[in-house]
Amino acid sequence: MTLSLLIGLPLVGAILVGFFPWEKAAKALAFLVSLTVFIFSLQLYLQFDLSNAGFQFKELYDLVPNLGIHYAVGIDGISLWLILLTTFLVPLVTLAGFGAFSQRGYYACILLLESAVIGTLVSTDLFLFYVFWEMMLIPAFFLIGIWGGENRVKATIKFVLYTMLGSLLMLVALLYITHEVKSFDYSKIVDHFFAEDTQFWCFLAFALAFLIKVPLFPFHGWLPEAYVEAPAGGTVLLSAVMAKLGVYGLLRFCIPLFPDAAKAFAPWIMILAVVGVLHGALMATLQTNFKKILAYSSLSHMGMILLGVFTFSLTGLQGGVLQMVSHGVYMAGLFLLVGMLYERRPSYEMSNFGGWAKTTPVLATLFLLLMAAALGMPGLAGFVGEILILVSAYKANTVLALLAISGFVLSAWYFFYLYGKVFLGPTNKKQNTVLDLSAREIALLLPLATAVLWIGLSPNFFLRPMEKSLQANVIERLKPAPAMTDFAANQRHLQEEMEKDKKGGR
Amino acid sequence: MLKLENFQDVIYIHSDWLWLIVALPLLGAVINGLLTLLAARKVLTVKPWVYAAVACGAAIASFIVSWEMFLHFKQTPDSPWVQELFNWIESGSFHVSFNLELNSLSGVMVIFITFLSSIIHLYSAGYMKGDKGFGRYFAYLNLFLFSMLVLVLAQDLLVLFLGWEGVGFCSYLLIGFWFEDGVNAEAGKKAIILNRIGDAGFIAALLMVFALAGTFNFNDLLSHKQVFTEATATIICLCFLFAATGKSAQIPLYVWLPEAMAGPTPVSALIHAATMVTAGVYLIARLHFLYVLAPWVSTLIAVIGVLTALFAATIALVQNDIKKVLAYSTISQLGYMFLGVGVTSYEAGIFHLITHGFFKACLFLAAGSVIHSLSGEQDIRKMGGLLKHIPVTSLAFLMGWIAITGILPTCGGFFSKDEILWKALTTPNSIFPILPQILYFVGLMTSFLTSFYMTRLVILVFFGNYRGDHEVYEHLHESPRIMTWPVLLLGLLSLGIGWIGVPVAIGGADELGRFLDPLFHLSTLESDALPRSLEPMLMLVSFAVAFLGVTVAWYVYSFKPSVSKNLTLMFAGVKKVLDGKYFIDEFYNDTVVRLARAVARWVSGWVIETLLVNRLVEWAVKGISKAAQAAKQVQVGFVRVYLAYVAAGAALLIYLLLH
Amino acid sequence: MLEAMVFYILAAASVIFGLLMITRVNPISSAMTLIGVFGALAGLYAMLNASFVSIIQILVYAGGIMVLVIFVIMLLNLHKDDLQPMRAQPFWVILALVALFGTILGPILFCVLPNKDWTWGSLTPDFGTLMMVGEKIFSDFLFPFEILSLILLTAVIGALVMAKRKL
Amino acid sequence: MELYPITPNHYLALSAVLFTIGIAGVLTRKNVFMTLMSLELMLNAVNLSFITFAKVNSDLTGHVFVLFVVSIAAAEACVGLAIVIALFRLKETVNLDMFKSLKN
Repeated sequence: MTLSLLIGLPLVGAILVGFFPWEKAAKALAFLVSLTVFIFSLQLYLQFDLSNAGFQFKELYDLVPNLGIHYAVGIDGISLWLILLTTFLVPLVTLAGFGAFSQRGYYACILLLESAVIGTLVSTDLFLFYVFWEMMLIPAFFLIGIWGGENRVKATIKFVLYTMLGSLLMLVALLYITHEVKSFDYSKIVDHFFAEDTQFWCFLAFALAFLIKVPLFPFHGWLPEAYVEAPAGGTVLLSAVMAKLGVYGLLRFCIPLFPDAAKAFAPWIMILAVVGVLHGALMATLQTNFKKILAYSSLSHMGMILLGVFTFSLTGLQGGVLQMVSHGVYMAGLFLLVGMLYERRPSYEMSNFGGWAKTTPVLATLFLLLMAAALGMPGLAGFVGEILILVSAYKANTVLALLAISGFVLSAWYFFYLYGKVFLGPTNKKQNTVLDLSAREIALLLPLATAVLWIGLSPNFFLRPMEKSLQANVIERLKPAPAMTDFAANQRHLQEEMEKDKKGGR
Repeated sequence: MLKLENFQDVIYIHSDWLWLIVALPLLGAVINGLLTLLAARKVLTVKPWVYAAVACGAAIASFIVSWEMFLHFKQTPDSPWVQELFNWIESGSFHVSFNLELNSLSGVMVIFITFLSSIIHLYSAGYMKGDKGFGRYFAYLNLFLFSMLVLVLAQDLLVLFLGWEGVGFCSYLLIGFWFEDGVNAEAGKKAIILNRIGDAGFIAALLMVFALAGTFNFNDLLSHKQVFTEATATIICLCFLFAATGKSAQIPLYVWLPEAMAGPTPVSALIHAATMVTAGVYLIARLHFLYVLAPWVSTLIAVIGVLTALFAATIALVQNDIKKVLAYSTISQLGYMFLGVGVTSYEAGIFHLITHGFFKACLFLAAGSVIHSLSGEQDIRKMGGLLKHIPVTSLAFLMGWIAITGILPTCGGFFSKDEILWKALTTPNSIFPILPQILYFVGLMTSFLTSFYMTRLVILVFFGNYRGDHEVYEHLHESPRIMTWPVLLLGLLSLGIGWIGVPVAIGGADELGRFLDPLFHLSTLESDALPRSLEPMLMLVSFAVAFLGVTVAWYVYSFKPSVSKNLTLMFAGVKKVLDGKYFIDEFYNDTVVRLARAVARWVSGWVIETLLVNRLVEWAVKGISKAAQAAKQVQVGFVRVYLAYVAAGAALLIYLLLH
Repeated sequence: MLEAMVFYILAAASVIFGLLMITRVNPISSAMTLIGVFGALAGLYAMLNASFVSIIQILVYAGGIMVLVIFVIMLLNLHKDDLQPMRAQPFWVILALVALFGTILGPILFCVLPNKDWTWGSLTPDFGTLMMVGEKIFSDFLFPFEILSLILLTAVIGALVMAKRKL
Repeated sequence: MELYPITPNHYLALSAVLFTIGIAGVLTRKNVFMTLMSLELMLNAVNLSFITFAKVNSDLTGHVFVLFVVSIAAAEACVGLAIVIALFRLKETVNLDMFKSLKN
């Protein structure tokens, strides 16, 4: 029941908040709901069976028995951390919205998004997965479209178009493979062997949907605008949570379902990932808008994660997943801080800032800490994942790994440029009225700062639960299929014969 | 290995407390950081002495603990003390545990670092008095000390990298400490970015080391060194060397150090003279077993070192900022250290590292005291005759001067510099047989230049007549005791520090060398080109050179100022080049920086982002919207017509069903 | 034989009235002809043993709904001049009929129906009586029936809300 | 299809014809009332099929369904006419061509 509650609680919360008569209390209600969800989700970790590589907390009900659609949920070591990341971030995001937004719809959307994200992460039925995947788009659409910045409409349209394009192709492929297997059940599909052509096309269709969400270079056309125009909370959810779902989809579906195609595409994706790392970093150095810098740095870091994932080695995969979690944490922190800066001075242009470390020392210190984590400072969150990814990438492809290192140098360039422009340098007079962080803001950033240190110093805590699942659910699937048993071969042969007959009959 | 039961217990207990050395400064940093933030929020008011007490307490306590441990450790220097703190990263075959190791090298370094920083912490309490960021300053300083100690005590390359990045980050914070001035913030940025460029080499080397050996642990690497061939070792060592040139301000990445003088002077003394910048030398010494496999790289280190030494010394000749002179002098002296480790004489490099740490810290602190006395004036053209006004500071500075020039045999850096030069001359080079002689000669020349510019500095600052503003003269005062006494102490120590390594050739014990020798023994090339008895002769030579440098400078600047002017006129071009610091900054700006910017702007920004990613999609979208416009004509808005569509659809359906 | 004659008369009546209905200019006359269609259909229902439904057809449709329609038409009291632009255009009507015949009706009449050989089922004498229909409604279809009442209520309230000028 | 005896097919054919007339009415007339009445005609055509099949299958469900349809038709007429009144008040016409806010 745990997982259903995790999906249902925010959903019910969203409806309650959406129709709550008192605007002010709605915020508090949303916060309470998301906090409850977080506390509840801790149970997942506490009861998680480390020795079990498969799905846990399973639930299975029939939804549409005729079509083989089930309500089937379960988590393994891969989804565990992403769920916890989501439930951890949402209360902070709701709390962060207190100053800026009073509309209850905003909070309802956030809770709805949380529900959809958790649903996506726990679904073990492809139909259910697709429903949640698409459901995610609706609140995201409203978050950017209603509470976004000046050019929100264009950004929203771009975002939705890109995403829809990917997910429609995925739907086609999904229907095709479920038609072939005659089931939407993940475990059945993953055990099924698809022909080479099927793998090729279906991998492409699935991967496109996921890679657009990540986004991988060159599918990131929607990213800068969507990240910049979305309100702080929306950007946090976009970059810290939704982007991760793309990688999650690759890990859960693309790679295990179509292992041969995945292996064939891996070098190309790795190349694109590294190009993304460099391109994102270079673009970040060009910006004058600091939210855009963060947006492009996010592109750069997501490239790094994909680089790790597509090495298909345990180290790289663990590094990738860990980096997802840490990127989620520090990017959330940075985007929240950017939102706080925006509340104090409504602009993202660096030229409007300067010397803020003097007037807002706590804000500056927290920014520096999270920025250091993003830079890959050892001992903080970003480093561990990065070094694991690089080490395994070096084994897979030396040149790409060495190129990816230059992203490390460039990140110093644009981050210190940003910090210097915004927080250092001379102050101007208007700024004396600017207030430092309030107790609420500190309270919501401290958990993030703690998490950044925790991941950086004790990554094993995070790496251990995911190890078995990655090994069994990703790496094992990539091993060449064992020779077909005679029975299976016969079956296939018969099937092919029948298909020939059918064609001949027509 | 150990015989006494009791003794084993003692060792056991001590190695278990190894973490205390690094934890104390960290604790100080955390406490000071929190206090500062709380004070900034006006939650509580903190008296400045509290910050100072916490920070100095942490540093001194760390020194006492490490001294205690070192004394015990010294009795059995062959068996390193290892403390396994925790498993840091564990993923598949990737395994890194956070271990601290006290061996003879790191032991010496820890003592050196904690002692110097204790003194500089004390000095800072006086120097920074009244500054608004008093607490912040000490928090950074303690954080730096923590990182530096982690760097030194690390048993693992990755843990070392933690310290390596940590010191770089603290250096950034401290250079830009007075960040309200944009110049300081810029200097900090430049320092950390150049360091980062070097660190890219570090990471690349890390990857290669792991791919070959599967471990980052120094001891495991040492026992698995057969996995490194000469080729791989050469590439790895090159990458590490690149990282080291970034951190230790050598050619080609040295340009950040002079600008790093924007930070408070004690910071310059501690970080940018004595400790952090020597991390590169330490790294190479720590990885001696790899470098011995790559003679090409070792040669390159020696060449880089001696070139940097000469190069920086020439620039120092014409600098007019007291701190800049010392900064270039630091670069130059770091070049000596590189020369030392480059000719595989690691103990000589470390020896010079320590003596240099003392006398350069002394010089910087004294310079800080001078600046303090002159209300912030740093231009030596506006000083002069200060000996009368601030005698204690002057005395300390003069002691540092004696130590750096080697004008007084057996004092200060005399032995260490001489050791390096001796080793440079006598260690045969298999690649360029003539190189030792060149190295020695250039080294000697640098020694002459060093004496020259240091003497110039001393004369211009402390002798002659006062040339500055009258207003400043009115306020001229000796610094408070909390500043002068540490400086004086450092001055005395820098004179005496050379005695830890008196060469055997003149009947000394060479304690440091012998202490470190077991560690480096296998990696040091035998130097049998010249008989050992020649060493005193060469000492005389280098003394003569130093003396000549001092005399010439004294003559030029004290008695015949016109000579300096004439020289300047005669070699106007040379002067211009030196004033422009060989225009290296401009060169980098015009090539590397501009190239990177151009790539970012044109390749990434225009070709890829605008054309490929955005335009292409826009065109596609335009095409689709054109098609949609055409399709839109169908939507007339009359319900009736829609019904007709339904009917048509139904007809189609019937048709399909019937066939 | 008699049955066939009655069927053809009623069928012809309903088709003719239907065609008339869609071609009248004045909605009142259309409504009248539509009532004719309903009447003919009621007769057909009766022939199909649906006595209760046929009564209801007359009562509710002819008596209720159509009266309502006529009432509204008269309420709005449109002039001839207003109605003229909305008159049926013979060209379009014929075109529509031909097109529909060709595409929908034709296939049904000539392809679907001839292939089906439905026959009348055996009926009890009380098939279609009020008693039987009532039993069916109040046993198997009780819940939908209740829902229907709700729908009617909603429709009434909705109509009130929309038609009233001010609430 | 013979003229005699009368089979279910005859009724169904009639039903189809009436339905077609209904569609033609909706398609060609601009008057709102005509559209509404044509809809009623279409509903009745369907009802006829129901009654026919009820007799074919000897099942009263068809009758019940027709009764439901009649009730729904009443509701629909009720709401539809209310809408017509409201629209007429707004636009002073019952010409469907004038009501095209669906476009754009």
